[in-house]
Amino acid sequence: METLFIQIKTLLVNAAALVLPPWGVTLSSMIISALAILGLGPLIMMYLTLMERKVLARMQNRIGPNRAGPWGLLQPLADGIKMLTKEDIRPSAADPLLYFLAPILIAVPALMVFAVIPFGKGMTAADLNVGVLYFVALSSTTTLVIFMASWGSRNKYSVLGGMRSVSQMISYEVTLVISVVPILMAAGSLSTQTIVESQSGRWYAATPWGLLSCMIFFICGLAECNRSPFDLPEAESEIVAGYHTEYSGMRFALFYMAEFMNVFSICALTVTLFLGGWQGPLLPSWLWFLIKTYLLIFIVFWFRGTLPRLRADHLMGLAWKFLLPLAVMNIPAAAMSHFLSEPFSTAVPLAILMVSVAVLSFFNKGYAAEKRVYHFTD
Amino acid sequence: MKNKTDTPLTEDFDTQTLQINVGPQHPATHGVFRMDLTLDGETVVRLKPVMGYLHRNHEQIAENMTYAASMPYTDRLDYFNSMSNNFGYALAVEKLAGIEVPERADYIRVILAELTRIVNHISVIGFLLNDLGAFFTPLTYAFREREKILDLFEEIAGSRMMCNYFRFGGVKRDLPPGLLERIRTMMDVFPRFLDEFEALLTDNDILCLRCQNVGVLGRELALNAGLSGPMLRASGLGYDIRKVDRYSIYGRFDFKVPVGSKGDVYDRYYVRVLEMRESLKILDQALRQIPSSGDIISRKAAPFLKAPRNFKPPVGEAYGRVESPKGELGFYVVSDGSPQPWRYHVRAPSLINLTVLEDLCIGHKLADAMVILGSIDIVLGEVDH
Amino acid sequence: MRTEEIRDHLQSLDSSLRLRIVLESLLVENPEDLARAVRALKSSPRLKIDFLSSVTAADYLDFLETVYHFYSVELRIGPVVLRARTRRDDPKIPSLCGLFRSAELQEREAYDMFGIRFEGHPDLRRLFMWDNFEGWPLRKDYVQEDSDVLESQDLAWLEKNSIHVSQELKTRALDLQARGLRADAQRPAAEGPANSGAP
Amino acid sequence: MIFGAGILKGMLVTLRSFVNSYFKKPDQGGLFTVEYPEKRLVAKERFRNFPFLVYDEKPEDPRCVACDICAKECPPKCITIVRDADAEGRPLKKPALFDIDLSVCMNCGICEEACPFDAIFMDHEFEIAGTERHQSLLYHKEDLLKSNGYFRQIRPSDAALIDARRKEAEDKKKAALKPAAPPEKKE
Repeated sequence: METLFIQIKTLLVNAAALVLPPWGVTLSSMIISALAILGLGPLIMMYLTLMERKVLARMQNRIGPNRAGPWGLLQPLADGIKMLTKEDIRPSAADPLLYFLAPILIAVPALMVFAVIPFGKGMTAADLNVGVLYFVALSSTTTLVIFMASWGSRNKYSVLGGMRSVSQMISYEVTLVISVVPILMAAGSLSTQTIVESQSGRWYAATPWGLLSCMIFFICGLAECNRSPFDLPEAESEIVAGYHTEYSGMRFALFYMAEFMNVFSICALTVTLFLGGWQGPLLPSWLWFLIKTYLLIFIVFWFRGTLPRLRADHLMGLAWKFLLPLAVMNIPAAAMSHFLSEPFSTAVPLAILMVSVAVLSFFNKGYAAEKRVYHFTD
Repeated sequence: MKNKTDTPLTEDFDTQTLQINVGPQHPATHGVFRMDLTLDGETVVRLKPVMGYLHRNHEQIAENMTYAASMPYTDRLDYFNSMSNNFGYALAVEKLAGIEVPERADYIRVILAELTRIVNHISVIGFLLNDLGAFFTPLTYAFREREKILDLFEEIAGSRMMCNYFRFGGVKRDLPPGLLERIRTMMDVFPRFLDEFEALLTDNDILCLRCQNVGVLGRELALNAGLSGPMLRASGLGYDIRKVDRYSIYGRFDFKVPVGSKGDVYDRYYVRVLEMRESLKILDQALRQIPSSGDIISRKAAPFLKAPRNFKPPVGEAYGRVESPKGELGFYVVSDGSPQPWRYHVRAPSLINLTVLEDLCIGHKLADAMVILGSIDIVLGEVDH
Repeated sequence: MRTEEIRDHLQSLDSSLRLRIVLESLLVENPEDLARAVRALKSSPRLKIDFLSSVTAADYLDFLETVYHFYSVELRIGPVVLRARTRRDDPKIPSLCGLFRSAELQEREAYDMFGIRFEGHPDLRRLFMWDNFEGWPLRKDYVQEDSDVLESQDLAWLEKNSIHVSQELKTRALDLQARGLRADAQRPAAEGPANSGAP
Repeated sequence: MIFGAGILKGMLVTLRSFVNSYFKKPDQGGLFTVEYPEKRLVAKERFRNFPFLVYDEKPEDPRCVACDICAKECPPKCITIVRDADAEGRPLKKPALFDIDLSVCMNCGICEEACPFDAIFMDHEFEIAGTERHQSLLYHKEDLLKSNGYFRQIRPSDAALIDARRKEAEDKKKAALKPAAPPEKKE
């Protein structure tokens, strides 16, 4: 069971080897991995939409989709067909090039990011030694594409959405990258494969600084893919649907797909960097990876079901005034725990983090909730 | 915190303001209500409400119809609480025609009015959270409780929302047997739901961040602009018509009137939560004191049940007002002795509460403008009557 | 406080006011000094009126009337009702927006429905009807337009938007225009008090 | 309280209701959705939808005597009645034509209250659809007529009350007529 997928691939490659020259064999193995990801991406996206609707429904005392197929399993198929058959209205004032390119440019990086995620032991499509850098570089392209979409569709609401998303992405990307630095220091390499292997003894999330950077990474990841408390660019209650107001039919499906694949890739990377990737007792490695990722995805949907939306300036304030300094303070804490000898290696980082949290909460007193007292007259 | 639109940095840019239309079809305008918004960046600079999309001249319809025939139309004024609209209209015409309401009918009326208040307040909080972005979860909890109460209304009056149950001098029919026990069981479960609802919301930091010090309304402006109901009480003025006029039999119940301190969106939200708890107290006392028998419509007004067109109140005028969940709902009726009113005017609290919408929103962000509109709690059936 | 006491109290505060008691309310004889009467109400120590609850306009065939209900939130004093009357052809009443912001929307509604021009109102536009709507709907002599019959300007608009109009409607519209009439609906047959009791 | 405490408390509430929806019964916080076409909520007795005319034995002679009270009392004026006339043109106590325009009716129930002959009542049937807006929603006498049995079935306690009252009135009328000449049965 453990190496199921690896055996399938070696089978296929051996079959190709019979007929193709040696360079053809390596090419075919690359193509097989690429096809696997190309098939996996949309499949994951389809069943994430169903999972989201089911989880949210159950949180709201509803049943969720259960008409299309048993327990609603064919609902994503129905949605897909609906998206395909829906008329693709293009606003006449839209800028042809930007409007046309935006959906493509948002879906492609979302798929490319899957290449670097280690689904199981030895099951990373492309084991680059700059895996994390590749991931962060690709996920930062979405900022420009979202602004392209909103500017291209010439609609006031989408321009508002576009402005918001640019400001949100930039401020959270900085924090995202800095919060990964302690892990790279501990693991000593950028390749996701080695990071996971270096966690075989103890998960990074088990260490205090690791847990803090895991939370910061997760929160910034949420902001990256415009999910739940940070879904300002597509706030339906304020600016109708934000940057994809003017998109319909297949184009909107691409946006929708990109959003869910980003959610999956952010959760997958959090699992890889902090929660020990596919490390886990008895169950096969890839199964562990999927369990952990889908647990994190449940938390993402859980956020969506509970939390109201942050306002634009709170969003910025949280990123620049609270998360960024915390992430920066986390780096020396990680360094301390690595270099200092035993008794201090846990005490000093904890002390540093405690002090920084206290100082930052003091400076951000304005954001804290006031306790209100209500008197009664008769 | 009021943000100045022009920071030193942006003073020398010649930026343009963005003029957008929010509504009449917009997810957050609670109906067909349009706001002509001028934004500088995201900050609201000017806001002109535009109404009338749901205007059907309810007053002219009432003037061409007999008194009893326009009772079902009052259900459609504030379609979230038809019982309190009926209550207001019935009170006004009873004052006009000098009809007394028997004991049991008054208790039934108070019970139904307080149940409507609970239905209205949980729906408002649910919709407010929707505007804040909590994806429908608080709204579905609120609507789950609302369903239970609407089923009670369906059993009593025959229709969930358009009850048309009050008549001049009492109510149309008596409560079905066993209904008071069902109200009692519903009421025992409701506080637990309210605590769960408060646990979900009241200390939620994002909610506090988004609602506190947003849309602050001073006492003088609130009073001068004729606001009433939770809006006025959140700004610190404990003025509740049930306590002031003591109409119907509200004088017999002891309940408190919650008053806010800062008058911002958070206070308006929490004053409504406290008011629901007070309504539960009233319901509790009413259910204990209600006489088990007794006629449900005054002997003098009973014949008009069968023949509404013979109901000709004496010449004169009357202004009956009621503490509807939205505020002071007033009915001004002038009779010229004929079965049709000469003049029929509705004092709609939602409409008058909108006077201060622009004052509250200026200087705030677009996101806040939606939340402030949500906290004012307007229903377009009543605004445009 | 009964209406007589309020009248005497007001006249003591501002002697030039001429007030008459009508149906337990105070009619301000000359609409011009309505604002002065309300200012007196607002400033009087015994009444402390600080809440204008409702502004209603009504049409009594030979004059238009506006009725104001005032309350004192501080002293919890019941409705103090003031009235003002004005001619039908050119109705003018001073606006109370300066004293009470709550009159703002209600006066616009009265203007929209009755055509009473409130002088001094910051932004007197129609509240519910669209701006180029002619006629005052709530006046007793308002004749409703019959929505099924097309008029000439409707025909022009339909042609401009290339909407097919049946020939029969066109001829009716043209002959209406020829006779210089408007397409008015017959007022709903004034049944008057239906006194045909049970047989 | 640190920044996240209120949020965590809220999260617990949604998690509890997520778990409850699997294990608890409907009124303790479990799922209470009624999946409409398969399972239906039973209509409450006083539920009122569009009106219908009641006949005792044969649909030909409904209880309605075409007195036109309901048409006058109806707020949106959606009932039109034309009284029947026999060969010589003398008016009969039966409606020849009884139309209710369901697109105008707002099921307020005033016709049921105002009818002195217990002839018109509010129905429970709400699954009504028409192919187009005007003709198919204009119900004529034939579409409106339903038997007293149907009325007893949908609204048992009201029907029992009314039948008792009618029978008692019937007996009183028969008793009053008996001492005089034997009554020639006129219905």
